[in-house]
Amino acid sequence: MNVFVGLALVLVGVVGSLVVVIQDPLRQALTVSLFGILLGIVFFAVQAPDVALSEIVVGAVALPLMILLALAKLRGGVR
Amino acid sequence: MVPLLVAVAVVVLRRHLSRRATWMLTLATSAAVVGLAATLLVEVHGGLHVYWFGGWTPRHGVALGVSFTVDPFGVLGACFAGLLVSAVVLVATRVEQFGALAHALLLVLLAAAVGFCLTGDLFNLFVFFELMSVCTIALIAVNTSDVRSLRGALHFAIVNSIGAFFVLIGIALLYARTGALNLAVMGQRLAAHPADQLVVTAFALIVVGFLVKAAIVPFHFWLVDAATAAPAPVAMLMVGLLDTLGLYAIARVYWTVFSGPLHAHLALVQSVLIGAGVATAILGALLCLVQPLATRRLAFVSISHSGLALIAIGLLNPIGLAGFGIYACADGATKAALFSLVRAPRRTRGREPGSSPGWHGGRVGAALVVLAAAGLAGLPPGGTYLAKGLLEDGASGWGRVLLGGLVLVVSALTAGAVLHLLIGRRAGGGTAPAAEPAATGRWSWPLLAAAGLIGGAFVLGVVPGLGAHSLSAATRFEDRPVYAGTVLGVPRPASPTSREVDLGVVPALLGVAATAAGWGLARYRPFDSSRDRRRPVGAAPPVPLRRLQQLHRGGIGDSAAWLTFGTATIGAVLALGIR
Amino acid sequence: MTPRTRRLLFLASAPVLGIVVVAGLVGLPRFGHSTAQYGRVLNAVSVPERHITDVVTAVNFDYRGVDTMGEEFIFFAAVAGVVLLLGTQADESPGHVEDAATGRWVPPTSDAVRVLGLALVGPTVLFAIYVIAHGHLTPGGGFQGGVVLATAVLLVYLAGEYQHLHGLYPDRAIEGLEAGGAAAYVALGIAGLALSGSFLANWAPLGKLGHLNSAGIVPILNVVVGAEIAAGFVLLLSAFLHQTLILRRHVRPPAPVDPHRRQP
Amino acid sequence: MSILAYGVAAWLLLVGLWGIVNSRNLVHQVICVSVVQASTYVLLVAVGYRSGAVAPVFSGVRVGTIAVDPVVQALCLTDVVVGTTVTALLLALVVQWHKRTGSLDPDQVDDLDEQG
Repeated sequence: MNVFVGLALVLVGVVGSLVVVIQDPLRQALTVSLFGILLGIVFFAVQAPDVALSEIVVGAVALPLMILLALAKLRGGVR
Repeated sequence: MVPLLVAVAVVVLRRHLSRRATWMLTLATSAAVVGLAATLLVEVHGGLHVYWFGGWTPRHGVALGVSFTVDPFGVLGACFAGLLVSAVVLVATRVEQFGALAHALLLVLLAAAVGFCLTGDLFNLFVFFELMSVCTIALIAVNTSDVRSLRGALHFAIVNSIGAFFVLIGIALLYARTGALNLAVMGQRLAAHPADQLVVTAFALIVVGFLVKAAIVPFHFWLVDAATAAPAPVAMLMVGLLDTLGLYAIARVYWTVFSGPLHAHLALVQSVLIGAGVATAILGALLCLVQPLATRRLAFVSISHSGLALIAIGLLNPIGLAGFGIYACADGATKAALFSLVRAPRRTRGREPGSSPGWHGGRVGAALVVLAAAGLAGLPPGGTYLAKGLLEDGASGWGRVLLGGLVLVVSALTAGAVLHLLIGRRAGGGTAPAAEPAATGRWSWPLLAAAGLIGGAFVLGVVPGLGAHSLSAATRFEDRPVYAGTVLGVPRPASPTSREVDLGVVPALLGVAATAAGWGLARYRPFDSSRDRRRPVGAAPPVPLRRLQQLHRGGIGDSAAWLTFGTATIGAVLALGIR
Repeated sequence: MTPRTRRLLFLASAPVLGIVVVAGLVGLPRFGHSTAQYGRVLNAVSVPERHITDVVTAVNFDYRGVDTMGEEFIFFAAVAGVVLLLGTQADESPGHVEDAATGRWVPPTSDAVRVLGLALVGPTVLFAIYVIAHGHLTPGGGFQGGVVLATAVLLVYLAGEYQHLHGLYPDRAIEGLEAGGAAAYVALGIAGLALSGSFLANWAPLGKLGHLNSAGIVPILNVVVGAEIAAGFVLLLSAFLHQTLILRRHVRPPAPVDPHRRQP
Repeated sequence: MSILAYGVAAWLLLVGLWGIVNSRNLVHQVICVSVVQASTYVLLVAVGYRSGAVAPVFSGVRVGTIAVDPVVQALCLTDVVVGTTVTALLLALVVQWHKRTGSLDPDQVDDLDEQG
């Protein structure tokens, strides 16, 4: 169990850094989605199902969706 | 009683009303908040009132719920918030973008400010803190077509979010240590042990989080951006209310939570807070001299005065705190009034700005600006005079002399900068100040609000016994055992304090001197204005100042870098000193 | 500051900040050894006293209900801000995607997507209602359920075409639902003040432990919050959709201030 | 294990700050803000964890079983909501800013400040 938590935490750290390092917002949005899912897994693993649920619906779905929509707008606007 | 404030504010969220009705309703609500807060002030005069939401009174020393812990200082803050928001509503009649939604946001902001002042729970404090931020962000950007205010809103939002995360990390640390979120309980648990690194880090992070809100150097960059560009009513809120509340939160958290373990290191904490305050006061005072843009100049003036207020808190004694209370109200009101008087910059490219006067309201407006400048300088009988007197009284020995000198210089410089807005225009603005036709000499609502704020600031100085009352309230504010005892239902008698406040003549003289110096500065020193083409040689500010000014033209990234730097510095100084 | 000096400033101070923070974190109890008294007490009392099996919900809606009220208003204020920002501006007008200046052709939604989308709406709504209704019993609650409910609405958008369906969801009604949710929270609080003597105090019968209609006002609060969050998220997402799919500006954006910075 | 959990929180904080400081794109910057926020989630939840304990949901579990701390989870939940809404607001600001200026550069300075 502990190994699992540890692994998930390391992954969160790595993917979090990736989110920051990736400069292209489009790919970043997809990474954020992954980041949200990983955070959700960590929260499940440390017995926080409520937080995990909300992190997954928000961090992995709603937030990237908003980013993508914003990006679509921004791309459309630049001529 | 208390939650009614919140509730009343919410009624107006139903926003299918005409503009006028919305306006009246908003005004009535904020006035009602003032009334309720005033009643509450009379009621709590004797001591603390504790209110447990949901009826969750503590059991065996564990606070189950969230409490509002109402003391005179907090209620004063709530009362002030209500007054300021009323004034803002009046001023907002001039801003056409201020629709029903903005009024609703304004009321939510007011409710948050009231909650912020009264709450006795650290996480609840954080929630209201965030609520204020979010409302402000939305309000800054009310004028969605103005690029500058959008940028200001972004800057504000990002920097203040980082500050809020710092506060939250501090809360998590403290919760893990004390197992509580109620300020009183936390303070009690922490007092049992000497300060260690966890406490220091938590303190540093929480203080920085609130300093960001208070726009203290080096966390002040957002205010320059946001207050310069925001619509006047919102700028009033930022300089009048938000920075004051940020400082209030520092005092509140220090005295209820940290004063136990950190008391042994009083001198260190003092020097950190006062150091930041002095830096802020000086930097703001210097830079406000070289700003050609009126609102930007006022932003630096208000940064400078926040620094003075932080010094008052940083003295960490009742006299300083009493001074802070009065100063925050009087000075905050004056600064807000100035923002409502001065005309916001418009996006006129190519055209020489300054063809219309830089203030609203013709002659009356000009007179009000002069009065406000005098108030900033601390001219007796203004409220600021009383406050500055207390501030100087709070220090001792050499510190007192130095502080007096600092206050004198800063007051003179800022007052001069404000006065110069008038005189500089008249002398060198090119065109004569043709007052706008509509409002010449007539009392419009915004003008009335500004007059009320400035007048109120002056009246504060002559209320008999205000100093003594404030002092006894401050003494109670700083008495952690009594606070904790009351919250947890084990009341202890407060040590009686009756001390007369006798300031003597020195502060009055200083106030007069500062006003005179400010006037002279504005009149004769050609420190301004790269715009004034007739004086090209004297126009350029000295090189170091220009360097400094350059620093304030950076982006959001700069702000974040300075935020990191400031946090690291404060954290390291505290950590090394306490080790 | 140039980016270089800024980076130097950050790199010089970040390690110090890191050391300060880590030094503070070292003082925490070891991971997995939380001893916080508040949490322990609440774990012990919430089931017998409040008939709530999900203690997190108990904390959010009962013991610390005021925090959640503040949170609802943060949400409300943010949605108001987004609606304010992304609403139709004076110099914009609704147009069709087809005439977008980028010249992109938007493919019509395929039938498979439509059928799948519509087929998923039912289960999603059902699931959302389940999550909201069981907030006090199992993980989940008004917030999580509300977001799921909002995605159900989004599925409808996906299945149809946003431009055509937009009229089906009158913004005004959704806004009303959102504001109503926030106001109802406060109203429930005042009801507590009137009926039980303090704001947000419970006044409904606690019911039988583990039953759906137990735990006093907590489920009601959950429903209210769920409605507000769902409506708010629909507003948020449709504000962004609106921007992306419908609005076209009449005029070109003003030239950037610095010509060197102009985007390609 | 301790080091790992708390370390990840501190790491996310610093990395996120680095991203904000060095960002060349406002959307990127806003996402970095949410990374910093994630560090507070991790810290909050980690602070309340007890190894071997169950989740604080007592349906089907005997009352009195050792459970992890519900308070921090509640705080974290509030934090998630707050974070999402703030991010949404920020993105809306970015969209609007881009519409008005055609730029996404967080450092673009308006020269109006100088001319007054």
